[in-house]
Amino acid sequence: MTEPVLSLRGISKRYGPLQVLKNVDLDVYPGEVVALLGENGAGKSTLSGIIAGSRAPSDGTMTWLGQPYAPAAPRDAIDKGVVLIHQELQLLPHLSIAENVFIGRWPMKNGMIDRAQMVHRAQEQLARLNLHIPATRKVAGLSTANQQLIEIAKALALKARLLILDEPTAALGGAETEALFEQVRKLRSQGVGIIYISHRMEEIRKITDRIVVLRDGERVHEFADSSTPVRTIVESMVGRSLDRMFPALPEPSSRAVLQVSGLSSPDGSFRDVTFEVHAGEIFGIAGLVGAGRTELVRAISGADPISAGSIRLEGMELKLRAPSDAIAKGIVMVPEDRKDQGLVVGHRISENIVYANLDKLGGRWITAGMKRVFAEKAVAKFGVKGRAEQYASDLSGGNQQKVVIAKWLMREPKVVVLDEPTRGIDVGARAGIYDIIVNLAKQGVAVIVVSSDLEEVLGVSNRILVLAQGRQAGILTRGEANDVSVMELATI
Amino acid sequence: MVAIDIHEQSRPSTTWRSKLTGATGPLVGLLALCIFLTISTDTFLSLRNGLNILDQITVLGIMAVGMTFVILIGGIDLSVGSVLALAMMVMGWTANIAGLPIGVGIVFALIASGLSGLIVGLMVTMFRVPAFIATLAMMSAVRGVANMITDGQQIVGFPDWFTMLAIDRHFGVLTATVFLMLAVVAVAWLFLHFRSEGRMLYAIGGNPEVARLAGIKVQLVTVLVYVASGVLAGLAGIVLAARLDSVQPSSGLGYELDTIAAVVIGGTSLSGGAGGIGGTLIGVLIIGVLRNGLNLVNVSPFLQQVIIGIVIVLAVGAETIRKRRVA
Amino acid sequence: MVAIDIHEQSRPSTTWRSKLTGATGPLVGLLALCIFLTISTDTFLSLRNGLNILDQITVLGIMAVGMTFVILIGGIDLSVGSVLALAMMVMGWTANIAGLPIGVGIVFALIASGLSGLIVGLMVTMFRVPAFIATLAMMSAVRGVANMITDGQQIVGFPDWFTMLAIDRHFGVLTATVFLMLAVVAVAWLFLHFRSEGRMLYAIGGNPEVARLAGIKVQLVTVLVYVASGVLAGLAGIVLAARLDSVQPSSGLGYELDTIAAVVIGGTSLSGGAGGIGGTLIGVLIIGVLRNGLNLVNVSPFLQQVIIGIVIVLAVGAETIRKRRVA
Amino acid sequence: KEVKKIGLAVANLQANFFNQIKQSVEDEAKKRGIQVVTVDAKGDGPTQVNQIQDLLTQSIDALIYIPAGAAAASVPVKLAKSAGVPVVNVDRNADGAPGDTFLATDSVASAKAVCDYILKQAGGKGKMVIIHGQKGTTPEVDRSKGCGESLKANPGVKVVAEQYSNIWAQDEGFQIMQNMLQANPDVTIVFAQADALALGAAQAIKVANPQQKIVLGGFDGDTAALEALSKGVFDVTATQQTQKMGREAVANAVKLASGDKVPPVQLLDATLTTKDNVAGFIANHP
Ligand SMILES: Nc1ncnc2c1ncn2[C@@H]1O[C@H](COP(=O)(O)OP(=O)(O)OP(=O)(O)O)[C@@H](O)[C@H]1O
Ligand SMILES: Nc1ncnc2c1ncn2[C@@H]1O[C@H](COP(=O)(O)OP(=O)(O)OP(=O)(O)O)[C@@H](O)[C@H]1O
Ligand SMILES: [Mg+2]
Ligand SMILES: [Mg+2]
Repeated sequence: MTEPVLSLRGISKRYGPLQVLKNVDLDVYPGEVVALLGENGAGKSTLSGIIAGSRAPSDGTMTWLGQPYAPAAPRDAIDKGVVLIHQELQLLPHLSIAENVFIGRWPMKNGMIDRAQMVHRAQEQLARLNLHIPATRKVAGLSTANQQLIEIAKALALKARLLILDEPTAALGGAETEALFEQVRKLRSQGVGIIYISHRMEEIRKITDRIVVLRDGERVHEFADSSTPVRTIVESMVGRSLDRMFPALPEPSSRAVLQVSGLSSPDGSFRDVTFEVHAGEIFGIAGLVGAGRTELVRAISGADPISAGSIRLEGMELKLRAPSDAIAKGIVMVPEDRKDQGLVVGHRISENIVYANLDKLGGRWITAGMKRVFAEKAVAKFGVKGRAEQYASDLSGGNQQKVVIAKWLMREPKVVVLDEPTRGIDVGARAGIYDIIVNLAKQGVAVIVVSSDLEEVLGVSNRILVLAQGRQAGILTRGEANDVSVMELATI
Repeated sequence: MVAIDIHEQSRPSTTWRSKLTGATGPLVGLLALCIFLTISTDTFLSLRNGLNILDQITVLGIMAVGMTFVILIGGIDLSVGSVLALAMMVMGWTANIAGLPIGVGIVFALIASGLSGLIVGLMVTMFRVPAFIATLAMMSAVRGVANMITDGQQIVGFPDWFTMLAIDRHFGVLTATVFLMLAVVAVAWLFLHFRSEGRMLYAIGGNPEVARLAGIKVQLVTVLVYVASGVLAGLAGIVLAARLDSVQPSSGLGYELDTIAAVVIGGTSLSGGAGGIGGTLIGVLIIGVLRNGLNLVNVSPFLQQVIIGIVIVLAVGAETIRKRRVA
Repeated sequence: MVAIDIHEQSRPSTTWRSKLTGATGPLVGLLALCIFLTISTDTFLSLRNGLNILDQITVLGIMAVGMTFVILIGGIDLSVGSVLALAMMVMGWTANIAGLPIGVGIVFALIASGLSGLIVGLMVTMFRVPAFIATLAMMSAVRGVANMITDGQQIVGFPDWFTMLAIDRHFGVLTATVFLMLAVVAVAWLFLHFRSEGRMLYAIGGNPEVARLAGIKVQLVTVLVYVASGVLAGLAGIVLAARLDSVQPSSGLGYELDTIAAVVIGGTSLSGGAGGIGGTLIGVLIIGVLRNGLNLVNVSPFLQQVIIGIVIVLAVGAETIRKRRVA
Repeated sequence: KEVKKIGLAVANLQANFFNQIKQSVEDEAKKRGIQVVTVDAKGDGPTQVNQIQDLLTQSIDALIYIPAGAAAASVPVKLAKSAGVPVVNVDRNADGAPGDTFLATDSVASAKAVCDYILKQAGGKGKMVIIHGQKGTTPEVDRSKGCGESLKANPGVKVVAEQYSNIWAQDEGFQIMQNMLQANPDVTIVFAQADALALGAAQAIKVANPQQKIVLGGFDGDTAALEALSKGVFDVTATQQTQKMGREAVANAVKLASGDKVPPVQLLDATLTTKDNVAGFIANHP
């Protein structure tokens, strides 16, 4: 084989007493896709950051095309051709898509930015990902999926020799993922080295050539062949065997808890939606990206206004003017975007958990001890890898997601809405979350799960509502639902 | 690389210190300042001077509490100086021109200042005018109204019991006004730390959308915070009236910057969501001790301005240096 | 997927209006103000008054350009008023006391103000002092230094050619100082729109971490922005010196709030990353026209303060109402 | 008692008038071997109360007090009295609690003299504008009163506009005058209640370059203004005796401290200053 583009030797990273990476070696060769796998908090993003120059390693050396490599800032890495797509979106909402795509490297003519050229080239990049939004539009207000695609276009616009993708598909649906893979394959054939990070096992097998597994910051395994059975890979990741993903679903009662009828949004992102969810039922909502699933559940939880229709809880019609109204009635929502809607990232985990439970903490005087005890209970119950007093920003992406879920489920609600609940969560923990969901149902809670991961909706739902372009395309029972029937409804 | 590490350095874990969130540097600065002044003058370290300093910071201290609330939710209030003047004039007019009891004047003054806060709150929440603009506009308009009450004239002379509130040192130590300030600070501290409404301010400042989705009534709380800031500025005006035994519509000019400075020096972040009353108290004390101390060491007024600038930076910069050492 | 496209295209795309990002409301406000003044006075709408207004806004206009840069990157500069005074005193001292040519004085003045900006920039980047504190400290310290140069005295009388810069109306219209302001505004506009360094300011203000990850030298750009703000404040000081034919260390007191207000009224967001020079120009004009107009209609000074407050809110609130209508 | 240390509380050092008094007090005290502790309230009354507390903490033997903002005036005097420190009030006095003595310029009479002069220069008729100081302050009220007396005696003069300054600053004077000329281009007489305002107004007149001659009067006798007056930038001012005021303040402080009696009010007159007699004042400020 040829010389590796990048070699890591003995890379370690400490945060104070916490050792996040231990002695990691890694080689990436041109024209190959290396999968980097590991549980939440295993150190994948940290390692990517080190390679891309945004964090400094505590120890170890890196070699770039045979030369010593120690980027002092992201700029140094970009100049060499190391491009990282971050796990969290890194976009500037007030600027246009085109400016975001070429951020810091805008096309120039005579010392001035060539705006026409910039827009034109950005539009080309978007087209490669099947995205046909005008590149002159501002980023603010775009859906998460589209923002993720722009983030990818941003990376593709740079001339990469090593491309790192940190969970690029966590917010994407099947079609977008396919468009991305096409680009990845093209780059691979051009000899670009690629590191691919994901928690979606089927993707790993589809696109990667080699698999490296991290556990607790150590490199524990390498599979030279991506056709290794998922079971084996997962075992080496989690360190134990995982017998099943989806637990058996309980039988829902016949008592309808939530009844939605003729619901429409003022901006038409969903229209005339009618369904009911029973106690102990898990109700899935599926659809393509942009189908209006998020808007629908936001309306149900009082976050957005509605223009027509009604929402009834246990027979009582609700007038929801703000999320507080819904919460008071026992409807809670785990939002789609943890960074902007789920967490105050600059605050401690305990604070974040308390924010959603201020009224639950016995009376209205809250001592530090009460907060800590409450938060520690939540952290333990939902398997967050972190201490209650840590800042949310210091957690890995998946663990942040667990905090968001914990924060809401501590309320013991009647209706739980989960929008993309396992976004960025590792396989092991995902099984844990499914257990939590099923347990909720067993206690008689009505659960709504929105997910772009078809396997997930199919696996945990008693019934599935399919939305297509904001219309209700149909409701499938567990018996009727499968890949084909859902996709058929979603695309009509 | 250094820069990066600063960015990532692990934050100190919870200890008693974290109650002062970000204010350890300023606290060190305050102590250093006090030690320096004790050594270089023979008048600084005395009970009498200590009590003087407390007297001198009452007005700033009370206003800074309201400003801490406002800044914690990510807002700003430039109108406090004008509202202080309005409250003074309303009270003075009610007591000395309309001839009602001064107690009624105080109530009217607090209502007027609360109303001004309410208008700000509604502009910010209902009409989405940025807080900076809304309070800047109020700063101008309220000053105009304060002036119009007496056509720019001062009002002098209140009942003795009223002015004695700022003079009489009960038990030989605290005047009623100083006691009032300490009570306001203590209540605010308890409120922020132990009341769920207090924690709401942090949540809103941290991220208003997250707070809204968490079921917090962001708009209501925001309005109430501006009302609180207005009422506290009005209260400060009444204290000032007692202290000066007179009211004039030009009072409190430029106090908004002093007040914001005290809060920010105390480690409360202007972007909201971080900080607290403990820090604000330290910030107020730094400003108070600095002004008092520089008068005592007899520095020329122009040089004083330079020194004040340097000390403020050092007090706040100490925080950075401390963090570097920890990292 | 088609659905997405239709849906997202339906939002207004970039038009000429978006060049004024967020300033349409203020623009409407400005026009309404001008129409009102034209109807209610017979002196407002005349070439001469128009030129007067331009004369009157030169100093504010030049400073507001620097402030726009600073606020765009999410910072703030409270020191501009003091730096303006420093530049005036340095120039006055060099020319009238040290007896050097006034050109040398101007160069020294710009160096001094640039240095002051440099110190702010280093405090903000190297020592991570919040911009509010760093510039507040400079505001005090620089004012002290400006005073110390002549022990608080003013200096009067410059060469005729120098003061003529602010008086002589070339081609019967523009004075050199007004021309200078217009040039500064135009260059800044081009810079912000078409130079990649200009766009970097937006990136940094939008999110400094995103900018850093994109390879932008955030710290360097930040320092340069504060230097630019300092130099522009110094330049404004020189214009003011020509205009007044004298310099005094108390010049520019309170200008920082005026300048920030002009920028924010013009739609630049205090949290950074959005806004621009077009809006700032409108903000400066609103303040200029308002002051000029209220004097022309001969309103009492107290009522003026109230009206100024109301107009500012309306000008900015118009933006909200416009948005509501669109939505 | 021998005087070793005097406290000097200045209203606002940014105003030339106060700055001159400060310099004179410091010079005089130096001559007598007395230490002066100076504090500057920057125009804010409450700040001044704090500063006087701090001065008293340092056991000063006498206080020279220039009140900032008339309203706060009484409290510092009460504080000093209760500490047994004699007070010399300069420029402003408080009704309720006057200082042991009060040194000031007779503003009403001097303002009348200035206005008499400019009205006479204009031939006793014409349109006049007045640029007031900060509305409601003692100097503004007194100077308006003095000028009003002069106007009563000259019915041929019509006041067509009056505007108020906020901080007595030169650029305010400029702006106000520019706008006044815009509204009333045929003005021939201007009274600006302070020299800084007058200098600003003079510059605005120069810029507007009107056809008629405009007579412009100021007040105070600031050093820079006298300089300008000698160059014909404006026509007349009333020069307050700042140097003498400073010297007298120290002398009175010493007398009071040693228990001597001094008159409760000592008014100095401001000298009407024109191009003809300005040279003497520049060489040797009174
Ligand atoms: N700034 C920081 N300070 C302290 N600890 C940190 C910091 N950043 C990351 N960590 C810790 O480092 C560990 C590795 O985090 P990293 O983000 O690399 O995980 P990951 O493998 O990408 O996980 P995920 O799959 O959830 O994204 C986590 O335990 C996290 O809490
Ligand atoms: N925060 C937002 N502000 C304004 N419009 C939004 C926002 N989020 C989404 N939209 C718009 O609403 C439409 C539907 O939203 P979205 O794409 O989130 O639906 P979805 O079915 O939940 O898909 P997904 O959640 O997979 O992105 C999109 O066209 C999108 O542009
Ligand atoms: Mg990660
Ligand atoms: Mg969604």
